[in-house]
This record gives sequence, C-alpha cells and structure tokens, in this order.
Amino acid sequence: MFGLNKKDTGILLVVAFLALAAPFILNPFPEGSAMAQFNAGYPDLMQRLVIFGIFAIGFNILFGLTGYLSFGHAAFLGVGSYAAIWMMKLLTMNVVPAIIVSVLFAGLFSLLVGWISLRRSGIYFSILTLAFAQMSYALAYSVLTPITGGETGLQPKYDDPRILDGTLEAGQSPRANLFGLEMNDGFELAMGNWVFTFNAGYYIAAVVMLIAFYLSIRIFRSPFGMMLRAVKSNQQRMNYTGLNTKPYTLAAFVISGMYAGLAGGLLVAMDTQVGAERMFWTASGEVVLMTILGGAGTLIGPVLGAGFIKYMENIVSKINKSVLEQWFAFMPDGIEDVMIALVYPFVGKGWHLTLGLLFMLVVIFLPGGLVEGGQRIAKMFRGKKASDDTTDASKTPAE
Amino acid sequence: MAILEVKNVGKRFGGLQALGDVNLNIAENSCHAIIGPNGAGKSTLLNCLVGKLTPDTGSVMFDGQSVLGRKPYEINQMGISRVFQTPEIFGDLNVMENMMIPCFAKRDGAFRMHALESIGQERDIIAKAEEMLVDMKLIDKREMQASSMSRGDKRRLEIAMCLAQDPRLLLLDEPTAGMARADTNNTIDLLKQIKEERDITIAIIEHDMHVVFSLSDRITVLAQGTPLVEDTPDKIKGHPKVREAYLGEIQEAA
Amino acid sequence: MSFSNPTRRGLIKTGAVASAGLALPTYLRADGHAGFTNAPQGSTVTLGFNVPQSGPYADEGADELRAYELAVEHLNGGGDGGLMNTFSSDALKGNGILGKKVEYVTGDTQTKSDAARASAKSMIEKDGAVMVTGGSSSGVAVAVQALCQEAGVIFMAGLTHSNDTTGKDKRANGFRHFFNSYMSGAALAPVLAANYGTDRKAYHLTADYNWGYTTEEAVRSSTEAMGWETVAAVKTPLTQTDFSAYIAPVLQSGADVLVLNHYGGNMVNSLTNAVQFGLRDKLVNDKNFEIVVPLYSRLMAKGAGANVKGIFGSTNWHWSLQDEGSKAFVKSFGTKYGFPPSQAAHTCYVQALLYADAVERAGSFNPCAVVEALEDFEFDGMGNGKTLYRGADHQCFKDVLVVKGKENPTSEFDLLEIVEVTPVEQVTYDPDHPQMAGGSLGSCNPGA
Amino acid sequence: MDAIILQILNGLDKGSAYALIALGLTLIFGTLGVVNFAHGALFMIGAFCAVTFSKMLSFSHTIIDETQKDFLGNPLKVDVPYIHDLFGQATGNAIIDWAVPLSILFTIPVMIGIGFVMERGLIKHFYKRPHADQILVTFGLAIVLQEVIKYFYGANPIPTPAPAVFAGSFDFGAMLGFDANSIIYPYWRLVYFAFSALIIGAVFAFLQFTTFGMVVRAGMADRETVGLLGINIDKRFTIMFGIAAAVAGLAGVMYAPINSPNYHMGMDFLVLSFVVVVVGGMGSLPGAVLAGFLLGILESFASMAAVLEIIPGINQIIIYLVAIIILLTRPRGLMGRKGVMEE
Repeated sequence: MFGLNKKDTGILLVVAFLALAAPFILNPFPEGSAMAQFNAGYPDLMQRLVIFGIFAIGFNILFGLTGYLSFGHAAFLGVGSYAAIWMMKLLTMNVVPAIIVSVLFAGLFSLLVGWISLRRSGIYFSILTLAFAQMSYALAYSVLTPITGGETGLQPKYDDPRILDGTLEAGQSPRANLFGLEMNDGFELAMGNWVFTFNAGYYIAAVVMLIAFYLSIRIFRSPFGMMLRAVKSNQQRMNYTGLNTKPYTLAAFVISGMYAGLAGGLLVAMDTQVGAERMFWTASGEVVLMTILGGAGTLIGPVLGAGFIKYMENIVSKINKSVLEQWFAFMPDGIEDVMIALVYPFVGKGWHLTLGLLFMLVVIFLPGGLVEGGQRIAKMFRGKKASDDTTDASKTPAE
Repeated sequence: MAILEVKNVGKRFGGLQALGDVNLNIAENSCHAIIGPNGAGKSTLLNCLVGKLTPDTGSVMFDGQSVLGRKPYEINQMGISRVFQTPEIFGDLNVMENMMIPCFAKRDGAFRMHALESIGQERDIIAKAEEMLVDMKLIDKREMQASSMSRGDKRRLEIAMCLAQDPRLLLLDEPTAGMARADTNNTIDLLKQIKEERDITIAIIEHDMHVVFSLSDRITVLAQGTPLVEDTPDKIKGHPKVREAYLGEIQEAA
Repeated sequence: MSFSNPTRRGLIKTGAVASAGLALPTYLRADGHAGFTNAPQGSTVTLGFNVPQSGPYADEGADELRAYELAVEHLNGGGDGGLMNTFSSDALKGNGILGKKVEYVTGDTQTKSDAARASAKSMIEKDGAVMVTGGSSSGVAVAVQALCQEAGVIFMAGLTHSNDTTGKDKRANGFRHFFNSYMSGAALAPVLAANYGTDRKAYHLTADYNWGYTTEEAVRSSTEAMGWETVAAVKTPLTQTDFSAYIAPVLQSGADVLVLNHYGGNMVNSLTNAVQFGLRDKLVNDKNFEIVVPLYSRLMAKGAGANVKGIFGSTNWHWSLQDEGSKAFVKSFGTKYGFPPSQAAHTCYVQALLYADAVERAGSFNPCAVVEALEDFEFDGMGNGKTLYRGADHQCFKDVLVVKGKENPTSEFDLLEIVEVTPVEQVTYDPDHPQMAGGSLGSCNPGA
Repeated sequence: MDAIILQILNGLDKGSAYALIALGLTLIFGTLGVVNFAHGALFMIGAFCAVTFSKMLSFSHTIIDETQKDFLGNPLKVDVPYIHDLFGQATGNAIIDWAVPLSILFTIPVMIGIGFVMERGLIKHFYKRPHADQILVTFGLAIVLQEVIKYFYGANPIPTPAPAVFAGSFDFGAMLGFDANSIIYPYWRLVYFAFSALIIGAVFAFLQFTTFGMVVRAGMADRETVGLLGINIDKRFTIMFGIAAAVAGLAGVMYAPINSPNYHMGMDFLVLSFVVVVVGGMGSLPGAVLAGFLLGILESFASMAAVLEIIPGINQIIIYLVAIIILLTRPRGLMGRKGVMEE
C-alpha cells in the first residue's frame, strides 16, 4: 500500500491508529480518580506530542541515517516559527501559508548552515551547527528584537495588518484557523466517568505528522536512504565508488531542517506565539535525546522518544505535594510521610532529576533506545522461535 | 596505446621527496604491477592517480583527459576504481546493499535525489547486483551484514563492487596483504579470471612477488620515489639493478 | 484533579466523589451553558499557579508557590486570614470564592515562554483552571497573558517588571500588581539626586533583552531629568556569567555611577564583579563612585551577599514595612514557613486575593465580569498603601519603595532597609506615555 | 591604549578560566576517548565544595539573644559557629574568612574520589560505545548531579567571598604610567590567573616529566600498543580521570568568589568549554590552553563599548563566530590531530 511493503505498511497503520485514537489512549483514567493526573489526552499536550514527533522524525533522517550529529536543529525550528508568526501577522491567520513559509525558510536557512557545516565531520560538525544555533538564539533574544520580539516573543495582535483577512470585530482576538476551522475547535465525548477531547488542531497536526512519517518511511526505503546509510558506514568507499557524499548529506540536512521548520510552523499554528528560548542549545539537545532515547535509525523510535520526553515534561512536572498526599492517603500516617518524602524529590520541581536518571538508565541498559526495549519484551513473549527473526517490524537495516 | 600516462610527477611532503620524477605508461588491457621496497613511494603514486593527493609537478592523463584537480568521485566516474589494502566496504550494510550501491553509481552518476523511489522497484539494479554476486560466489551471503564476513569474502565483495561499475582501470593496493596462502591464491585466481573475461586494465601494487609474477604483463620497480626499471616480468627477474635494490626480497618471496 | 491542601484526608474523599460524578473541567465543555471558559462546576473552583520550579528562578518560584498556598488556605477560611483582615474590601468571607472551595494546580514555567504556555494550557485545558497566575519574568508574563486572552481566562501576573507587560503587550484579561521599570526610575531618581547630587555621570550596563531596555530607558530618562549625564550604555548578553569585561572599562569612561540594569543571576554576578573591581572604593571626579541596582529583590540580595551593602535600588514591597497589612502578611507567612516572605511572594498572594475579591464583588467567575470589577478598583490594606488598579492599562498604581543594602544585617533575610516610600503620585504616568506606547488592551474575552 | 591593555588583561584572566575547564575536558577525551558532558557539572561541584566547606567551618549552635527581635517579634536566634568556641572569635572568623583557599585541601580528595567513582562506575562501560551514547549518558549524569545540588542548596546563587585581604583591585595604570584607575584589576582575579597558570603548568609537567605521564601520553597516542606492552593502562586512565575531575573541581573552587555558585553554573560553562576544546583541537592539551586564552581575549575585546557601537550584538556571538572561522580554516582546530573524532 502507498508503495510500501507489508511490514512498513503495518508500521504506518499502527502509527496512524495510535495518532487517531490518541484522545482515547492518552486518557485511560476516569476523571477525578487519583490516576487522572497521568492523563495526557488534552489538546495542548497531544499537539506537542505529534509536533515534536515530526521534529524528531526529521532529525532522525539526518542523524539516524548519515550519523551526522547536529547540535543546532532547534534553530531551524525557531526560524520556521518566526516565519510562520510573521505570515500570521502580515498575511492571514490561516495556517496553510504559515506552515508552507515556515518549511521554506527553515529549508533555506538549513541549506546555508548545512553548506558551511558539512565541510567538517564528527564533533567538528556538531560544534559548527551548535555555533550557528547559539548565534541565532543570542541574536534573536537581543539585537534582533525588532524582528523577533526578543524576550517577550511575538504573538498575533488585534492591530496587525493581515492583508488577506478582513478586519476583526472589536474584542475578537485573532485565532489560527484552517479555512475557517479554528485550531481550538472540537468537541468532547463523555463516557461514564471518562471524558475524551477531540480537537481540530490536534487532528490537523496528527495528519501532518502521518504524512511526515510516511515520507520518512519512503526515504528510509529509497535508494537515497541507502546512500545515506552508506555515508554513515564508509565515506571513503562512497568517494571511491564515484559518489559525491556532500550533496547526499546536504540533502539529508536540508530535509531534516525542513522537518524542523514544519514542526516550528505547526507549533505556531497550534499555539500562536514564538519565544527565542526554543532555539537555545538545550532545545537542540532535547531532540537529540528524543531520537536516541527512542532509538536512532529506527523508524518509530524518534516518535516514541519525543512522546516520552514531552509527557514527562508536562505531566510529571505538575505533580505537587498535595497530589502525592492524595495518592498515599490510604496509607497509615507514618508510612505515608515516608512515601511522600521518598517520591517528592523526583516529581514536580524534581522532574529534571527523573529525566536525567531515565536517560542514564536507558543508555546504560538499552543502547538501542525504547525500540530495543520493546523488542526485548516482544522477544520474551514470543519465546525462542522469534530469536532468529531479526527483522522486527520497527527495525530497519540501518541498525 | 596507453590508457594511463603519468608524466614527470613529483610530490614532496615537507622535506621528504616522496616522488621524484615519475614517468609511467600503462597500456590498455594490460596488467601492470608497481613494486618497490617500503617507502619507495608506491602508495603516494597511487593516491596521486585517484585524486587523494595532488602532485606538485607533472601530469596524469587517463584516456586522454587529465585527472589532476578532480575529486576522487569524479575520477572514479571517469572509469578508475580502487581496491584498498584493507577492504573498504559498507560494513553496516548487508552484502546485497553493498553490491547495489556501485550499480546505482554507475547508472545515476555521482548524485541523484531518488528519495521517494523504492529500492524494491529498481529491478535492473537488483538484477545486476545479483548477477555480480553470483559471479563472485557471494549470492548465499546476500542478507549478511558485510562487516561480519571473513576477510577473504570482504575482499571479493570489494572487488565485485569495483567491477560492478565496469571500470576501465582497476587499481589494486596490495590486495592480498595480510591474507592466508589459500585466500591469496583464491584472489589470484579471481583476478586472473577477471583479466581474461573482461575488457579491463589492471594496475597493482604488491609486496608479494608470487602475486606479481602470476598476474602482471609489465612491472615497474620504484625506488626512492623514482622508477628504477620497467620491463616484462621475466626480464625484471634477472635485471641487475633490480637485484641490487630489491634482490633479497624478490628471491625470498618468489 | 485539583486538590486543596490543609485538611487533606477528609477533603480528598469528598473531592474525589464530587468530581467523579460531575465536573468535566475542560474548557470546551463548560462553554455551552455558562458562556465562559472553564465555568466552575460543582462546589469547587480551580486556580492555576504557574511558577518557575526549575531553572535559575526556581527559589523565587518556590516562594511564590508558598504564598499561593497560603492565599488558598486563607480564602478557604483556614489559618489566621492574613491580609483578608486588613484588606479594605470585605467581600471575602473565608468560605472560598462565591462559596466554592478553592483548589489549585501547579505547573513549571521553567522561565521559558514555551514551557510556561504549555503548562498554562494544560491548566486551562486539562485541569479547568479559571484563572492563571504567577511567573517570574516578563517574557513569561507576556506569553502567558496573551494565551489567557485567547483562551478566555484571567491572568494575574506574578513578578514581572518590564513596562511591556502593561505597555505594548497589555491584554484585557491580564492584570499586574507588581510595579514596573518606569516606576523604578521615577522613584529612584529623586533619592539618587538627594544622596549623590545632581552632577553625576552614569554608566549603564543593561541586560540585552526587553526588560533591560525598558529599565534602562526609564532610569535614564528620570535621572537625566535630574541633571545626570549618561556617559555610556552597554548591553550585556543574558547568558553572560562573568561581567569583568564590561566592568573593567567603567572607570576609564569618567563615569562616577554604575547602573546595573540586571536581574536575577545577571545582577548577582554583575554586582559581585563590580564590587570585586573595587569600584566603590574609588574616587572619581572628586566623588565617591556609586553603584545602583534599579530592581532589587531579597533573594538576589542574598545571592550577592555582602556586596549589596549601601547600594540603592527599588522594590515592590519589603517585609520590614510597618503598616498593618504588611505586618499581617509577614506574621501569617512567617508563622507558617519560618522566614519572612519575599516581594514575589507578596505580589502573588495579593494577586490571588484581589482576584477572589473581584469575583465576589462581581458575583461571577465570568472573566468579563471580573475585568469590570478590577478595573479602576481602589483598595488599601494590602501592604502598599492606597492602590489603584487602573482600567486603562490594568496596572496597579501604588507607593514604590526605595531600598538600600543594609550595613549590619541581623539575619540572612534582613538584607535591605527602606530608604524612602515614594508616594504613588510621583510614579504615576499617563496610559499613553511614550515608554508604554504601542499596545492596546482590546476587550475582555470570556472564551467561546 | 590603556583600554586595550585592560582588555588583554581581562582576556587573559577570562581565558585562564576557560583554559582550566577545557584542560580537564580535553584530558579526559585525549586519554579515555570519552566525550564528557558531565565535565561542567564537575566544575560546579568544585564550586560547591567551597560552599560546603565554608558551611562546615561556620557550623553553628543557636543561642537566643533576648535583646534583639526577629521579624515576627520573637527573641532573635543567633547562630554561633563552633569554630568560635574552639579558637575564639577572632581566629574563628579569620579561618572562616579563608574558607575558599582552605577548601582546596578539602576539594582535591573529594573530586578525585568523585572522579574515581564516576570512571569505575559508569564511564568505564562506555569506552567502546559510540560518542552519541557517551554524550547522552554523561548529559543525563550532569542533569542528575545538578538536580541533586539544587535539592540541597536551592537554585539561588550562594555568595562565597574571597578572603578580605584580596578585596579591592590593583592599579596597573599607576604602575605603567597611565592615569590612576585607568587599568585596575581585582586581586582575587590575579590570584585566579596565577592559580590557573600553576595548575596548567603542573598538569603539563606531570605528563611531561614523570613515567606515569609518559605512559599516559603514549596511551593517548596509541592505546592498543601500550596495552600490548603489558602495562595496565586502564588503571592509569582511572587515575587520569580523577586528576581531570580534580582540575575541574579546583577551577570551580577558585571561581566561587568571582561568581556566586549556583546549581546550573556547570551547564553555563559546558557549551563554552566544548567550543574551547574543539577550537583547540580535540585531545590537544596545548590547543585547549591556547584556545582558552584566545577566546577569552577576543570575548573581552568584543565587549568593549567602542566595538559594540560599530557592530551591535557582536559580544553575543563572538565566540561562536570565531569557532566557525577557525574550524573552517583549520579543519581540526588549532592543534588537533588528524583522524580524531572525525568519523
């Protein structure tokens, strides 16, 4: 189907199902129950999960296939975001032009950065990309304030020109839309104690993510994808086989930069504002972590990694002491206090600690990331028979 | 007619004159060996031919065109393939993929953005790659990861990858270095077969005189960066100058 | 999903039962009948406390959170009632807000606008918060304020000092109790002139982002109006940690006052560096060299240690104030937590109470009703004297404190002493003052 | 002229900090082949060693002073350090005043210990793993370390002053014949400069003139061969990791009075120190030192008001700009070796 083989079609269908059913899957706990704290089925987080999924999928095309570790991809996300918000300020609140322009600008910027950075490889390449991203961040935060809004960022305002849109009614604030369908439109479905939110913005982002994911499968399975893996494996042989590695790596770099721009444009479409912090080096580091955590070079790994980190950031950081008190309320007082004292450093304001520990555990015990973890579990269930079946669904020959 | 003409090539590294004034013609469809003691400049010369190094002086013409100033991949696209001392293959890829890559390079040139096509649909490439694997007796290992093969198989694969591009000139840099006797003999047989079956010129750098004398039509002896003699294998064996510079080694090896 | 704190066990059970049957607090849901986002259902109302819990302002965020917890306790009738006893409005009864028990959710802004918006969105979308408050930087305040305007909830800004928050980036649904750069400049200038004379040459080091720009502009224009001359103004990167390269040339320039338009870690480091360079021991133009820090906070003063001694700055509030409101707040905060509150804690506590009071007076949680109740609301007894929430820009106008680092602190909290309480008249400006120009409030948005 | 001398002085001082941090990083990379993202955290822990040590010195018992009131109007509790009871108030205060220099003695064993534990417990298992894995695991470790520090010490900076004798600044201007006050430099920063020079010199001397150092240098050049000689290079590498940790820690201790330590100061320096190492050439010790000073001086010049007037914002990007230019013109940094970290 869609020019994919059976196995890849399977993966695509699984991801499509997960994306479309996310409002159910992410809200497994009834409202009001103690576990409802772990529900993630609200629009903003669902949107972020798929958008950062796109970011990581794109990063994986560069890092997973060619092995070039860019430490500056957040800059492309930021450039895409700024391009998108300016389209919304100047042209229209419709998200389509914003997203197209964000991909375009990120593509151009990544072409420039890639063209320069790809003159070097290894850590030298990483530092070059890092340097570009840090310069972008520093300038966006300070001297470029007239263009970027600096510290306070940019938001669409009532009195922006927006030449394609009519003037807003007084008191209306500009809202991002897709030909009139507003991003925060939607409805809720209440089933017993469960409430499921279906949000237009999320589904738009999810469809874009599925297209992006489908394209990434196509790239992985294409001769071009094979060339990229060959670059990672042995550049010398590439050169002596009459292949010019520079345009291959540059193309991969630009494609992943465009994915980042797409993610940036979507972020703006879903949440109409940009701040320079999204270009800071830690944001670039985050996408590296997502990709490696999920499983670099695998198709589905980056999506899993992105989901995992964003979930941690948004859910675990909101657990405060009174939530813990409620969880452990059934315990006798003394034990309750001990439990709270034990758990408290790891949640709420300590969520960074949990994240750091998890990185370490995953890298130490699951070098192939979460995908490898899944494979090990699958192997345990399938028993011995599966042990020589190395072509696990989500694995690619890139491993 | 010479397919490769090397004229007055010289190369210095700092204070070291690696190549003095090298003149060398390699005739089309011949097998030409370049021998010489360690440090004679064999590898430097080879690197000058494939674009890894640029000579300070002189010219290198391949089939009437200069190779100087071109990048390795451009020179390869002109029809020169190189086999390395330690097999350079795509270790992370499987054997079939290793084989397909030169086929693509031959068909599509140095770069093509075939990002949305499926490998599975490239039937002509698959057919050609499979044919090469059958020829090289590697077809049973097509799904094997290349880095996990034996050294001899890696060498076969590398040669096969070079041949898949139908090069006019094949450069071999000590193809049997570090090989066991049996593997060496297999490689000699393979190269002999290639020489007979294909329209191809072979240039070989080799230490192992057994290999040199089994394969080559002409031999150039390089010493201290300059060609000492160039002649047929028989004559080289008895040449006094060669004996002087190189004697012990020839006799022991032969 | 949102829980109140003090009497935890009993409450949790009822809370769980109540919300299990009823409230479905996603803002898309409640719209239908109530006509505004996240209309509280059942017997509780949820507020969102969005403060920095990680990153450099985490300690300030922790203090804000303490203040909010205290405010919730007081609103629900617990504790000693705190400022509710001294507040000029007596709408609050200690029975929650409009009879609904106050519950809250917390989130981490990380002092990044993206993270702050994500956290605020989760409060609005997931937890059904009807008001979001908190934060410790202007970037975050502006970003979250814009979000709340779109979503149709009220935003009560925490610590944000840039003119922009109620200037060019003001929004109808957003309110700021904290003072701003203009007020700092206006309050400081006369005190500086009185202490250091009117013939001074100032050298500004300015954090290279919006807040820095507005602060530099404010201090410059007010000091220049007093007769000072500005010799140079150099911008320093936010990520700078060592300011030596910026401080070393100060003396060469012939300046005799250094103004550090820095906040947080930047201010701690630049002040420490400046003192290290011995600037304050120097005599320039036959005058003692002086350093000024326009925006002070006790937490920063603590970070800079002995270096703050004798250095002037301004602050929104300080625990050593002796009016009834301040004393009441210090007492109930100090009794609960064992140390005096910071200005961030004070402004956050007051904001929570002001919101609750406005809802009571409006008789509705509807953001538009709340906006109406808060606009041009005059009150007293909250620690800053008579205060006006101006309707034109949603900025509070009140006395501003000029403080000075204390020479002989008696404890680690006793670092600043109040030099002057600048009366409100002196720091009031027109809503269309050039430093505030460029924005418009729009009108209140109650949500879909 | 005096402005330029001042910025050179400044750059040397700044550069000495960069060089000192980068030195340990490149030492670990050169010997162990490990990209250590936790190096910044080691620097931060060093600074907190100074904080901890001065807290230990001023470990107190509480007496109630009825004559003073605290903020709630209760009698004031006054902390009296035990050290006052031991040595009397004057000597006690003098010891507390000298806490930072004294804490060097405390820091060295602590940091070497942390280095050993890190290397044996974690880093050792990553020698053969890809650099990306090393980066991720050490980055995770860095987060964990800084969160642990934050848990115990909070997020706010903690003032850790230098001894009172070092307060104030030295007037070079007067000495060199310029106007008074035209070139002043704080005593403590001069101490820091001298201290870094000492440490850098000691590390070089250690590697150059001892057998141990010779083996390690050989190991840096060709690990396998040295291993074949039957020398237990692993044990030496563990010791090197301890030394690198100690160097980072010492850089942190002495830095504490310059900038009040906070939990994220390691991350603030991490990117910078990587840039320094890479510009110097991965694994090259002289390269790291040279690049540290170079970037320090350039950064100082870029922050001059006169320069900023011509190119606004140059101070924000100068380091990265220089890094890009150097890497494009010198492929392996200033003094890097071929083939290192290029795959």
